[in-house]
Amino acid sequence: MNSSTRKLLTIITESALERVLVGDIEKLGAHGYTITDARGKGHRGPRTAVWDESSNIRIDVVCDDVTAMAIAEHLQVHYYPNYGMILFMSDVAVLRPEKF
Amino acid sequence: MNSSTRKLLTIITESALERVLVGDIEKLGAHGYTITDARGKGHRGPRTAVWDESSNIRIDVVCDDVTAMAIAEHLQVHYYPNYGMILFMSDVAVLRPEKF
Amino acid sequence: MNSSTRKLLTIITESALERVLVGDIEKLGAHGYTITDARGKGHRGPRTAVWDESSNIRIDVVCDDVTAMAIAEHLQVHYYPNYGMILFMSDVAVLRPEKF
Amino acid sequence: MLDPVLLFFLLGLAAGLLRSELRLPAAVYDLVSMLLLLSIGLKGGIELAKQPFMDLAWQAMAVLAMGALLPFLAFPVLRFVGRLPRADAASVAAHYGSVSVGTYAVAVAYFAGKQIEFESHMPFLLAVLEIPAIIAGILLARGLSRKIHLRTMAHEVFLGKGIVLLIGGLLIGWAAGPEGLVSVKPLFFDLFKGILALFLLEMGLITAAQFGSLRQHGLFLVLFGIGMPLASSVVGIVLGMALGLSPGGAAMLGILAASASYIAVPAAMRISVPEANPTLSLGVSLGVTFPFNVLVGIPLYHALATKAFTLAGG
Amino acid sequence: MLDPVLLFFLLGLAAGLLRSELRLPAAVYDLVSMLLLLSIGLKGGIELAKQPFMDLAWQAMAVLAMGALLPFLAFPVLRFVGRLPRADAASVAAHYGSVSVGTYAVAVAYFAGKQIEFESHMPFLLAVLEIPAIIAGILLARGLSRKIHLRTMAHEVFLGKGIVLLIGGLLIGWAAGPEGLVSVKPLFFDLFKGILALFLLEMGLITAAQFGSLRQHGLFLVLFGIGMPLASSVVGIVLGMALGLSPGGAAMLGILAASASYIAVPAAMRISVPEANPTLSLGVSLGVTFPFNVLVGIPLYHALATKAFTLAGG
Amino acid sequence: MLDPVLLFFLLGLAAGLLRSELRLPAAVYDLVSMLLLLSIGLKGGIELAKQPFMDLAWQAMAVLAMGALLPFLAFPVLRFVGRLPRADAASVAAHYGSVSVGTYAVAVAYFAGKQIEFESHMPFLLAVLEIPAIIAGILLARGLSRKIHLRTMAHEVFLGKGIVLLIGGLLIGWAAGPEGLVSVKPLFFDLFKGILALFLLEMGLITAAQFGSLRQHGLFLVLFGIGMPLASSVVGIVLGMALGLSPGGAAMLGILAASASYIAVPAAMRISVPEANPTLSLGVSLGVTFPFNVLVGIPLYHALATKAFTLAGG
Ligand SMILES: Nc1ncnc2c1ncn2[C@@H]1O[C@H](COP(=O)(O)O)[C@@H](O)[C@H]1O
Ligand SMILES: Nc1ncnc2c1ncn2[C@@H]1O[C@H](COP(=O)(O)O)[C@@H](O)[C@H]1O
Ligand SMILES: Nc1ncnc2c1ncn2[C@@H]1O[C@H](COP(=O)(O)O)[C@@H](O)[C@H]1O
Ligand code: NA
Ligand code: NA
Ligand code: NA
Repeated sequence: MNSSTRKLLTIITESALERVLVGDIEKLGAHGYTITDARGKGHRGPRTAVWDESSNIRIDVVCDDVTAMAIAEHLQVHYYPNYGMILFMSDVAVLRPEKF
Repeated sequence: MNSSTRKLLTIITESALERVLVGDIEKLGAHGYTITDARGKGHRGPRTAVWDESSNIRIDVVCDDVTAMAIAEHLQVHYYPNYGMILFMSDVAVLRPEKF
Repeated sequence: MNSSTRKLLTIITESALERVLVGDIEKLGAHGYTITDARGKGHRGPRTAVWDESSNIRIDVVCDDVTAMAIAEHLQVHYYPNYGMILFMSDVAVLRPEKF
Repeated sequence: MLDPVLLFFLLGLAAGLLRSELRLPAAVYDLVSMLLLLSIGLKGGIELAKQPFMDLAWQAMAVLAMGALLPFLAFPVLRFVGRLPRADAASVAAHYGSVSVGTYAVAVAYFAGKQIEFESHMPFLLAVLEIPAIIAGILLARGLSRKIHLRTMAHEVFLGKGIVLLIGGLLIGWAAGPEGLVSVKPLFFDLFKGILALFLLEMGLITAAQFGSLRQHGLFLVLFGIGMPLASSVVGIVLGMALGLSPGGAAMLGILAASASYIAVPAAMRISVPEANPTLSLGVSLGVTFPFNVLVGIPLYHALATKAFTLAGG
Repeated sequence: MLDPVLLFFLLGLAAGLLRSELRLPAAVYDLVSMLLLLSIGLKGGIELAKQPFMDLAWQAMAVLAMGALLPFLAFPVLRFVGRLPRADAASVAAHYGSVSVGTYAVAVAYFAGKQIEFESHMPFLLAVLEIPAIIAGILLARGLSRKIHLRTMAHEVFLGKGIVLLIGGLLIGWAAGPEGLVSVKPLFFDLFKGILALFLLEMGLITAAQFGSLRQHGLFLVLFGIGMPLASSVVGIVLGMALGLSPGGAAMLGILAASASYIAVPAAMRISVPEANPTLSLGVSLGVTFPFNVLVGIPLYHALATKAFTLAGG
Repeated sequence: MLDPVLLFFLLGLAAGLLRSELRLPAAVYDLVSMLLLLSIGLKGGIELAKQPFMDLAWQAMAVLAMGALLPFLAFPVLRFVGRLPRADAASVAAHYGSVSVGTYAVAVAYFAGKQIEFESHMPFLLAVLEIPAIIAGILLARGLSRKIHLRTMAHEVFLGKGIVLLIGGLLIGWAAGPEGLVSVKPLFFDLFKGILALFLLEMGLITAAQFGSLRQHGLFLVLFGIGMPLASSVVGIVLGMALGLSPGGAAMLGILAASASYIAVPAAMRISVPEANPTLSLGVSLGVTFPFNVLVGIPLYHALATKAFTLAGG
């Protein structure tokens, strides 16, 4: 099977950002993304997801290194200072690398 | 602690496939799986999860390399052409490797 | 961008444990965690999440190696024998490593 | 003037098209459509007990035949005029042989408002109509040549969410009878139109999302999405007259024939004819036919039936 | 004939056993059980205001004692006849000392249908009965020797979801009185049986899922799941007579005694007696006792109570 | 005595503060608040049709001006007395210029209980009041100097969930009229207070969660959270009198003025003034002003309005 390596970029942040973030992610060149609803706790205190204002989302993006870096930098500049957000990356093996 | 390496196989696909996929995954030798509800966007357009027809699921399977490859190949042959689906793999360290 | 490596520890377990586990995780030194609702199947049979008693949660914690190991050992000792639970770890690159 | 519940549909449509933040959780959609299906089933089941068994069996068979036939009318148009790939043509055809519970519910509200009588075991025919088109669609896609997974097909046909709730409601209504259901009336009957309003709000949002996919497939599908229900309604009305239904009943059968599935059939096709593109069939069924039927079709088909009865009677 | 709401239970059961696609979202289950608990609490609370305080205190203490005693009856049977591990025997015993709100709700519907009167502060006794069995179960599993986390136990006993809604409802009903609650009547009282129908539909699905786990544990558990409620119902009825309750009230106390918890106790045992296997206790409580009670037990216990009153009176 | 629906608020508050396991799913919160917004909108819309257009336009403009002005009253206090950073002061000020639909719903229940009449197109003014404070808040934070994303702002102001449902309800109510809505009355009107009770239960849980964040920001915010609504209520009552509203109507406008947003404004500020800390503004608006208004404020503002009319009349 032809498998190949890509970056998996995971962003956990406030669900208020969903609309703008997916716009940014697409503009920066990712071919897709997956979102799950989440709750959690971090430096900005607990986010219990009992209502919209306190809900988190988890966005996973599989893309090439350059795109991952571009998205990460963009988020770090524009959203890190003012929003609850964390972001991490790892290498994943994908089949059909041309999809990403 | 005795820790050991296994594959984490992540599949993101249409929730319509849940019933058949978990059957396949078990038949191919995985000892377990975890499913979360998701939404997203890919080559087949947006899937917003507002109703069943447009919902995605994320299936995570921790298993040995051979099983992971077998599942990945099976999915690639049987579902990739006709369903919204992505699939990626990475190495994870597990405790109690005999569980997987 | 200053990026650095941390551990991503993922725990999948019964949602009945949520309250006590997040207490433990914080006590053992993690600076945050993210929880998503899940369902699945493992050695203790299917957990379909149709009601509270059969729901799973997935907890992701990004932290340093020592904390990850401490949490993993703690869980293995206190919860592995009696609860449906799996646990795996991988390396992830984070921006702003001081957050974790 | 429009029935007020349709204003909720328009509100959802407008909110969707304007990309508002309004988004109902999937759990609410599930609850609302479950209540709708159970209500319709219960109401029809109460009436079943009153019907002679042979009449029911006869009507069920005629309606089964209609549901199996309509896809065979639609298929050649889709395949040879619309030049759709075989699987897509089969899948779209199956959608139009089956029925839309939402359209039926709007018609019930419309008939109640105009005080038009119709055979009240109609939900039984609705349930019957859900089934044959799925089988027809699979046959159209696969032919008889290739092995069809009978078990999978049976599961999709009889054990889908919608069909279980509808038939379950019919059986409960039939077994419990009108007195037995008095105590659940406040939830299942009194709230019916309010629940329908919420359902239509959601359908408006979902319909708005289909417009995007429609644009790619062009004019043919829009024309098909209007022409097909017009043709089917005639089939339904004529069958209703042949079966000796009342004018309201024949009109209702016309509406059922004209409506296109967006729950049972898409789910079944996704599993049994996976190479068919679901955005295409949902685009035309939800994006064109559903709004056309609820906004324009229902009064139209009723007028058609009335005219037909006048002609036949005169 | 069966109460119509039970037909919804059978529908859920059938759908589950046939592996249909019907699956209600967890949020709907939460909403429905929340409404049920609040309704029962509010209704009971209204009546509380009318009772002399000393009567209530006296009954509460008697019922507390019964709830603490029943697990001690069940435990030796489970441990020595059934040869269950200690923790499992303790956990199952705790389930049977506590109560099932769903069973109570079905009994209320049954009594209303048959116009059987009963003391209307019964929800107060229901709430009281939720508590002692949890403590008894923990003691049975741990003995007095090992340190018990009192804080954790208190949290599980008093702050579980079910108990908070039930006691909250009681307090609100008591404070607001019947006139105060007129405005919320349409939601909490008029919809009660409809909501109960949805709840039982869901319970049918959940019950079907327990059958699998039952198979592994064999005949003993099935017999226990039927024998134990029969025995408990006698205890409850006798206590009801001793407390001077009406025949309906004594029957209802018998039903409460016979019912087995599947909300509060499983949650508490999971935290406080983690080595007990939850599929075993839920298997017998939900897979055997719940269907037995709602389908067969309720009329049976009522007949028992009626007979007991005739004998005692004669 | 407290309105019984407020007892549900206290139950939620108590459950939250005691860290009980009670937690409603987000989907239930969404459903309940959607029903509340639609109910209020529909009820107001029915009345709109009866009002002369010029009166409405005039009142709308006056109320728009009030909503734009109140943040400019609040801002200097927050900035210079409370020493909050500019963005935070602007954001909190915007919350207090806007309105709380939950507070309005409790006031409607209170007025109905006391049979106090008020202009029934008040929901129209409620919808109007949602808007200007958001714009004022953005201007206060950014000044006119920096480029403001007009598109984003318009999206946040007009296409938020709450505003779409409220205005949608108004339009549907206006178009359908009272007869048109008879069929949806059981869901949207009869269940209103029950739904409000569930909503307040949830609000109690949410409010309890805000107390933690309040503690960090100290006494100033608590004082502001009580003083500001007192001052605003006077502005609202005086404006109501100037507009020629009835005493009940003026009291209601006072209540609207006194209430602070926790849906539309937080969502808009999060996007348009991201550097403002949302736990701070929600802490004071939900943790202080909401409970103060529903428990103490509503009767107080009504008494104030009554006194003002007596003085003005005498
Ligand atoms: N160390 C961590 N591990 C996992 N998730 C985290 C961590 N820190 C923060 N998060 C998630 O990110 C969200 C925002 O984090 P923060 O900006 O630190 O408040 C939190 O609500 C958590 O869901
Ligand atoms: N590059 C990507 N990164 C993350 N998720 C993706 C990506 N591409 C697709 N997906 C997910 O996989 C689903 C199916 O993808 P597709 O088959 O490309 O339509 C989408 O709805 C997304 O949830
Ligand atoms: N091999 C696996 N891969 C992914 N998830 C698993 C696996 N095994 C177990 N799980 C998850 O962990 C939960 C508890 O597992 P267990 O303790 O094996 O019953 C299951 O319900 C699954 O959600
Ligand atoms: Na049709
Ligand atoms: Na019991
Ligand atoms: Na205000």
